[in-house]
Amino acid sequence: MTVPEATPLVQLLTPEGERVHHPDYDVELTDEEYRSFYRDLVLVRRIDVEATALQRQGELGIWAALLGQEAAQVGSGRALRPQDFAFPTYREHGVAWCREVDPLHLLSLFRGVSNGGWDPQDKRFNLYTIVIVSQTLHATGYAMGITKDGAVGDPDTGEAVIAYFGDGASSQGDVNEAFVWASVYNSPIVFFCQNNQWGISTPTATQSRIPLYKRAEGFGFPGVRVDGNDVLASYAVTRAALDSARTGQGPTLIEAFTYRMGAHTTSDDPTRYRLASELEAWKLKDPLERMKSFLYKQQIVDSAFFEKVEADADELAARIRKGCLEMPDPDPVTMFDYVYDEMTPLLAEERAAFATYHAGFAGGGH
Amino acid sequence: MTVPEATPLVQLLTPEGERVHHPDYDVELTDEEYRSFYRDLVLVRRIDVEATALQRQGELGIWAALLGQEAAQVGSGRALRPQDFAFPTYREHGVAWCREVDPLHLLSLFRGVSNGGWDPQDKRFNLYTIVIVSQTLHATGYAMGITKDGAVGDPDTGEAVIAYFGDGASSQGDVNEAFVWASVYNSPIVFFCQNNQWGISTPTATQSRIPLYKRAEGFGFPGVRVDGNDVLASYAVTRAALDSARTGQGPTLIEAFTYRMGAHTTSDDPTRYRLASELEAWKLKDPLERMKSFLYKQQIVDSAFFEKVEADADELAARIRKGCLEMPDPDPVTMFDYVYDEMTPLLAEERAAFATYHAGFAGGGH
Amino acid sequence: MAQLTMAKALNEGLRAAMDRDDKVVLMGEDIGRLGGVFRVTDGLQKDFGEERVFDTPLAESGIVGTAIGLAMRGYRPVCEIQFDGFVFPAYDQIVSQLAKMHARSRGLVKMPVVIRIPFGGGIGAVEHHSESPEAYFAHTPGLKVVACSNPVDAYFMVQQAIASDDPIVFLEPKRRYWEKAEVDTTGTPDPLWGARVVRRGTDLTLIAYGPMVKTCLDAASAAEEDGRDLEVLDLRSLSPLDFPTVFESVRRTRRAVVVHEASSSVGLGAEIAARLSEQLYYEMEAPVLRVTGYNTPYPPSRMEEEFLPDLDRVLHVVDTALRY
Amino acid sequence: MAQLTMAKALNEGLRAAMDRDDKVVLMGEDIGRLGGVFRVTDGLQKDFGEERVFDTPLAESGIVGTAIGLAMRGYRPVCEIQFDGFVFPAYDQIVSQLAKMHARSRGLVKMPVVIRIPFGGGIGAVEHHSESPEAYFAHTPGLKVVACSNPVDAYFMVQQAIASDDPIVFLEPKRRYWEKAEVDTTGTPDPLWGARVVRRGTDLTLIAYGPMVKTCLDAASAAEEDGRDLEVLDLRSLSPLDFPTVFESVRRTRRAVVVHEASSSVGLGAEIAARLSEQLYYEMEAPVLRVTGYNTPYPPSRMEEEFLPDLDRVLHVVDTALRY
Ligand SMILES: Cc1ncc(C[n+]2csc(CCOP(=O)(O)OP(=O)(O)O)c2C)c(N)n1
Ligand SMILES: Cc1ncc(C[n+]2csc(CCOP(=O)(O)OP(=O)(O)O)c2C)c(N)n1
Ligand SMILES: [Mg+2]
Ligand SMILES: [Mg+2]
Repeated sequence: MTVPEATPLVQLLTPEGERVHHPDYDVELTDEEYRSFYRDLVLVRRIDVEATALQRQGELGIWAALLGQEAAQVGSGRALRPQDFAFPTYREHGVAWCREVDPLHLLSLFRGVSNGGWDPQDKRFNLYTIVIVSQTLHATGYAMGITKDGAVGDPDTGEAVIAYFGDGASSQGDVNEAFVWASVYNSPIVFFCQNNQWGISTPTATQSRIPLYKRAEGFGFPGVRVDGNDVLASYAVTRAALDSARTGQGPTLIEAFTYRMGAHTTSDDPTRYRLASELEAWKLKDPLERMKSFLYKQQIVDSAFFEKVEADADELAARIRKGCLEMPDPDPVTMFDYVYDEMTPLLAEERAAFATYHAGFAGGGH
Repeated sequence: MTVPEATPLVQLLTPEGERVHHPDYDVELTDEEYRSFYRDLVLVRRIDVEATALQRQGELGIWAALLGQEAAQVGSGRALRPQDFAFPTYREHGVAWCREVDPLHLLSLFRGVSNGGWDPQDKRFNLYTIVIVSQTLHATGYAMGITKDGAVGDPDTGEAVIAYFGDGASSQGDVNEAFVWASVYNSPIVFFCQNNQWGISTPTATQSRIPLYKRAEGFGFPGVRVDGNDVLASYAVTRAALDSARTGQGPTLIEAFTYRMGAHTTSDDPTRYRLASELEAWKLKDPLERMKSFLYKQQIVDSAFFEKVEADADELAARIRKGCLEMPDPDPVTMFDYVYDEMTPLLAEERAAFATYHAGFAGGGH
Repeated sequence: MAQLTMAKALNEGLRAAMDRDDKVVLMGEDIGRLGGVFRVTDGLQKDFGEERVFDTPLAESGIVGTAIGLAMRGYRPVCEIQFDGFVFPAYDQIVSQLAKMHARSRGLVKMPVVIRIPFGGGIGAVEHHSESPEAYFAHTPGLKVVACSNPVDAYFMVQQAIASDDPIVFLEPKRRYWEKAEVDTTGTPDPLWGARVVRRGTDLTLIAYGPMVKTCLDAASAAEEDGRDLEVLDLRSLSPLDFPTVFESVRRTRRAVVVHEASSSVGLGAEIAARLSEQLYYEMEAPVLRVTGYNTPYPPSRMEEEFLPDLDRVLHVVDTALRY
Repeated sequence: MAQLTMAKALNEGLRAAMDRDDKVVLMGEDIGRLGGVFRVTDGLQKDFGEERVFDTPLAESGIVGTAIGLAMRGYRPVCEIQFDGFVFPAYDQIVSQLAKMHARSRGLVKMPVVIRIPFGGGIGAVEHHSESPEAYFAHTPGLKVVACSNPVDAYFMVQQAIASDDPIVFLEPKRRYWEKAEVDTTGTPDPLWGARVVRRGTDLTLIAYGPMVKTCLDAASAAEEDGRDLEVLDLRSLSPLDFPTVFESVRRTRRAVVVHEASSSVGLGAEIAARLSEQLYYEMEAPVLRVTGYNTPYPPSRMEEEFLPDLDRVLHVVDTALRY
């Protein structure tokens, strides 16, 4: 084995909110943009906190919190252009926000009302995919289609795809097949791996003995590790990778080094497998705090700004809560309606019998 | 993308049979050993030629020739110690030979008489696996078992596993999962990829845009490319990798750069997809010829030796032919006998009905 | 009208579908220059180019997974799986993604993907090259499954499958690839989802699909000499099953035998038997019997003749059914 | 005698098997420190060490594929698949390798591998967490498939499965994990392959397994109030099926209804119906009817109560069967 090199980490903001520079990646944003990045981080966290609370109150079956991963998601999500297409896992609430998916759609999934319900083509944001890394192949196929359409090459109008997955997910065969495909067809795709250090109770070391961004080398395309708690770096690195993809330079793997500050889902109990001290250490790198410090240091905010953001967050939380509580249960007969484009006689028969049977109950039958 | 480096290739014999040296890999064999390497190459090729002929004559359903890959197989096969375990694909006739599997067993598979029929545990050579790369995970599990048994560490008695697969096979999810497992558990395994330039009609460029040995880097273990038409280099590199595995230093990927000189199988027609000139170029690198030149140059052979080897080959071919022609068809009722360790009532019932039904025919029924 | 083998008829059908709609793309292992191991795509890459007919890396999950993405992008991918036994690495993508995408998105995402699989035995092949995996797919809601049995159907059904907006597993009986028939490409095809009576008879209905249709027709001819008049039904669609046609036939003959190569246990024959005995409870005069491959793995090829249902085994069971 | 939940009974069964044979190893995602998402392996890593109870990388094909290799090395691996819907990436290794190794090697290579899968719905979960994949395995020669329905069986059956030299898919009804019963660990278990009459009755046999056994028992109790005396049969083994016991019961009751969560089409109920109507043709007084999940993907959980067979739906179909 070769001697382990120090792992390079692209960072544009230190945990203290100090702006640093990087030779390959940088961003110059307007003050307004900086503020809106922060606002997104806050709102996204608020969605998450509210959803977690609703789950605790029995309103959702389960919730997969993004707590701690806001910067990786908002940074990468905002790097997407309107024409780009994103393929999420089940935890990309921050990216969903950037794609303007109503948070209530996310809640409807975890409430058991639907499997998402937004229009993936319209939002250019696929439905959540729960089977680990299946979506990375879908994303690759979509990217192959972009190439076939000739929609790659132009730095402005060229299209690109981003596929999200986790550190645990990196072990699955399918994502490695996606790497093969994307590199062989030189597809316009960015693989965005949020290494939040854990796959449920399994540490990243059980998935790989070297940093995950290096996986790409073995398939012949570049990999880069970015500080996933740094929204500016996440934005810069993703934007560069997307631009590289859209201009025909093929795939990139981004490993966003971050931390799952909460439980895997609300069903999980992380005290069984990880030390409280680990969480404490990562709290010092909180993605919101560092952006807040940066804004202060830049002197581009005042207390009115923060109050307004908090007010927006409160309003959003209230809307989510209300929307969740008012969300109607689906009409069960609809379960027959979307199985096929062309319904089968068997389903039509079952649907009719179902309707009759339930009508019987309604009429006091049985 | 980085500028492509020149691809290093471990070679100990030039195509002209010139002995060259390599800083990391070398072998010093006795004259007797050199001769016996050559003898193996010749015998293995003869098995292959005879089987191909038998297929043409309708005695085998199909045959997957190893023509051109003798050095990669004999070199790696002879590097195995008795305690090591090999997991082949469907083309490892040369490795089978080194593991003392009777070639008639191989023929029985391609004749449709059995699925191999040798005892994998006894030969420490698994049955042929036809579903691409399934065996690489079996091999990895076996290697994990070696570690669990504490049978790793000692340079003499330590055990190791070798898993064979092809260039086409490198794209499958399973082999990449095997890489994950083997590296995470630091298992005593050598992945031996024969890059014979083709997966049926598909060139290696459709499977990877960089040399295959580099895949290992992405998983955190070493990869090396060896001249697969050089039996000494194949031997040296495999031996080193096996020793590294058996002493607890984990997995290695070897890419044996070679060429499938024949068709994919006897059912294939390579004229549809590759140029005759390519084959001609590779003929100059024929693994047997270069070993023969080497023996001559070393002055350790005389014509009597070559005559003897030819005579042995003739005898072997005759034995194979005879054995094949005399091979009895299996008794079809045995198809029920080995489905389970503990036969199910359904199968017992089917077996009985089958026997009665066929007895009826024998007695002139129906 | 031309005499075409089934392989050639499929080739012509694919060509017609590609001519009609330039979103149709073919993908799979060795389908380009080689034309596929059975030559079903012969010449298509040459004529339609490498963007529309392309060799993939060797990984079936990758094939189906990227086909799903291509479908989301507006393409109509037709995937070739080289042999039946090699579809299983793609099983997860097929049952959990391809089959469920339409329902998951409440119809917002359509999956016009066809997965062509040469299936079944009888060609003297080695392990994994003679499987009959249809039950694994027919049990899966969201998928449709069809099997052609002759060149005419092959020509039309493959086009209909490609035209459908539902994901379809398209099974091709590989041992019938080289059998010929007149194919009138100007004819009007039967609906893709309909079963078809391919021989009228009065005494018993043989229900088959794919490779076993010919076996059943041969059996019916042989039975005729013994004075038994068998009807033969080609299911054509395995999911959905066309029960109205099945019932109509069995109502007339009052007896049915299902024939397939796949093992009996929890196979298609079980479903047909269950439905027939439920729906035609008072109308049948014998239980539905099955003639199938045994409940063993497909054996080495020197035993396959005994494993596979043949004319004699079919008639043997027909005799039993007629004795009720 | 202790009151144990099914999850705890499985845990104790695993512990006993590991105590008995040090070749037994447990492997899967999050089964170590976490004890599995359902805590079935709780405490076992602590007590038996990381070599015998280990977390794997996140890849199901890798889990089953390496288990096959471990079995070749003399181990007896017990794999946990985290949820039913996640077994499909391993499907190829299960049906083409695990199931066929014994036949391929003519018995020279044994595959004492158990694949534990929490299965079925009813727990309000998201997509892929409520599947009933048993038919996909029961149709596969070379595999055996069992399902426990109560803590006592869970305790013994998991040990019997581990002791078997055949590969076994071991299905655990996840919504029954927390139901309790007295488990006498010193008792003598019934044979693993046998069905069991869990309630005697005279009018009709309800045939079920796994989660639906309790539903059927509840239905039988409710029916009693209406004067109908239902027998309930717990299949326990889905492959092989214990037909002698099924036939014995239905010969007495002359009517049968099969109940399972999986979709009906080409499901276990079809096989049982087919065999019953064949073998008990002259003895039954009604066709075998089925109460199953619909032929749709498992719906979002707010609709699962309507998707799943429940007491009312069972009784509704029982009424129909009794009207024949
Ligand atoms: C194929 C498959 N296997 C298992 C699971 C169960 N599961 C859900 S999330 C998860 C861990 C994923 O870890 P990671 O990829 O790191 O993503 P994270 O949850 O940390 O965002 C597991 C094992 C699944 N969803 N799909
Ligand atoms: C899963 C699977 N898919 C497809 C096949 C059909 N097939 C047999 S060999 C082969 C090509 C293999 O190429 P490579 O790995 O380079 O090995 P080689 O035949 O060149 O030795 C293919 C596609 C298979 N056996 N298994
Ligand atoms: Mg993670
Ligand atoms: Mg090759």
